[in-house]
Amino acid sequence: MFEIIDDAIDPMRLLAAVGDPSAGASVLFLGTTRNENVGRRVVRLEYEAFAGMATKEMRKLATQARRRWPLTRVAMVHRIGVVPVGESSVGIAVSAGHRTEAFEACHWLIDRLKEIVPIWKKEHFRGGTVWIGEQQGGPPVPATRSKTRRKAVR
Amino acid sequence: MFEIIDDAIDPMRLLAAVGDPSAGASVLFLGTTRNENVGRRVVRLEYEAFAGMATKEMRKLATQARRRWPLTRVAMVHRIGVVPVGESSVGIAVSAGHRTEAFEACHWLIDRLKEIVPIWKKEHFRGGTVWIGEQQGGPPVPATRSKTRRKAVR
Amino acid sequence: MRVRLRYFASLREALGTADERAVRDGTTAGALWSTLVREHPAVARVRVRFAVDERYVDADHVLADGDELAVFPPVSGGC
Amino acid sequence: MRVRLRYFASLREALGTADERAVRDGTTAGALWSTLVREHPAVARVRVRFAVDERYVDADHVLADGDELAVFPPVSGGC
Repeated sequence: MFEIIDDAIDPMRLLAAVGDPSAGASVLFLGTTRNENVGRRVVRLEYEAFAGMATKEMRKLATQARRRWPLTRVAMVHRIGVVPVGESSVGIAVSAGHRTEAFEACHWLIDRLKEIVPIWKKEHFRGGTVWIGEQQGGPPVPATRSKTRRKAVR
Repeated sequence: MFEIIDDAIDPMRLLAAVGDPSAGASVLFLGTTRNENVGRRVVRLEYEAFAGMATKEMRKLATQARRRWPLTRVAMVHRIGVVPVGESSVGIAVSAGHRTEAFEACHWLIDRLKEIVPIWKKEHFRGGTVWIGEQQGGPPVPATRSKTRRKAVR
Repeated sequence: MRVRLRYFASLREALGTADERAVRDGTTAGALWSTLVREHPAVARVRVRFAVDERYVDADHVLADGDELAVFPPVSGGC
Repeated sequence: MRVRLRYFASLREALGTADERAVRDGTTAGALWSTLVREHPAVARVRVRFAVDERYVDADHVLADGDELAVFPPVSGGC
């Protein structure tokens, strides 16, 4: 199960997707919109994906993880569109014979997903918006100047 | 939420127990009866707990984890009685501002739970039973000799 | 003085769920267990831990009248 | 030959969702992007990555007729 979806993530679907009689451990990671980021009051996050490529890249990551660890099953889902505070944007479930592999692989998968899967996050905070990952070199710009954001940030 | 229960673990209850607007990451661990253990065909596991002390020890572990990592919430539940293959005996959920803490603390909690919380597991495998943790010094004994198991194992 | 005993897992199967013993003042958890092992040599091989009133204690913990001494084989919770 | 372009996130906001360009044979992804940056200097600061037909490629990847070149600002999926 490797999906880009536009509604709420169902943790039970992820867990069911990795259930297996040979699995002794399942680890589920949920990444959730939190109400604060580097001192900004976060109102909501908004995600955009290159969906076809994103699911392909998620499958590739799962294949790579299986080469590194003896895993039973892997499932990954990412939500796009608006994700309010307290709701999850990403869910990754990994099952394995033993727990250490499941923990390590799940942690590795979310780290790699953030580095490589073509998904972008726009943070709506109290006072403005910012595309995360592009803010190096300057602070995010208030909403009133958002049309000239790129110049101001440079 | 720190509980010893005698029916199925509900992952959604664990996740709900650690939900919080300030949490950016939730990690859920489920330990599940697998169909094989050190070459034995496992039919079911059976758990027994010193329930009052077990929940106290789980709370203590959560307190220790909070000292080591900045966590938002912790929930732990262990099932007792018969746990068939594919069903979960233990569930631990941890939420935190950021994912690394949530992964590390969840992994640490299950490691420590297995070392310290007064719960015991009897494995029913094809051909016999064994209390896990006591089998050093000899192989588990076939069912037909189970009345003299202790002597035989010595 | 009197001390209640609780057993679990393989010890419960060998010795029963609970027991009660009269012991002398100053008796430690470990000393009481040694007495019990002499009565039930089959449990001698078990590496035990002790808890009094739901807290782990060392073998040299001195028992008090009315204590509940729980004797544990190696724990194996989890999965 | 013709190449389709796809933009995402801040680049989509600056340049639109998609575009199409006529390019010379042998044009690389990086060279085409340089041309586009000259037209739209506001996007010059963005560290970009390229994908052709839904696979990551390097800047020196030579485009073929009918390719879809996707230009990505730094990804930031997850949480």
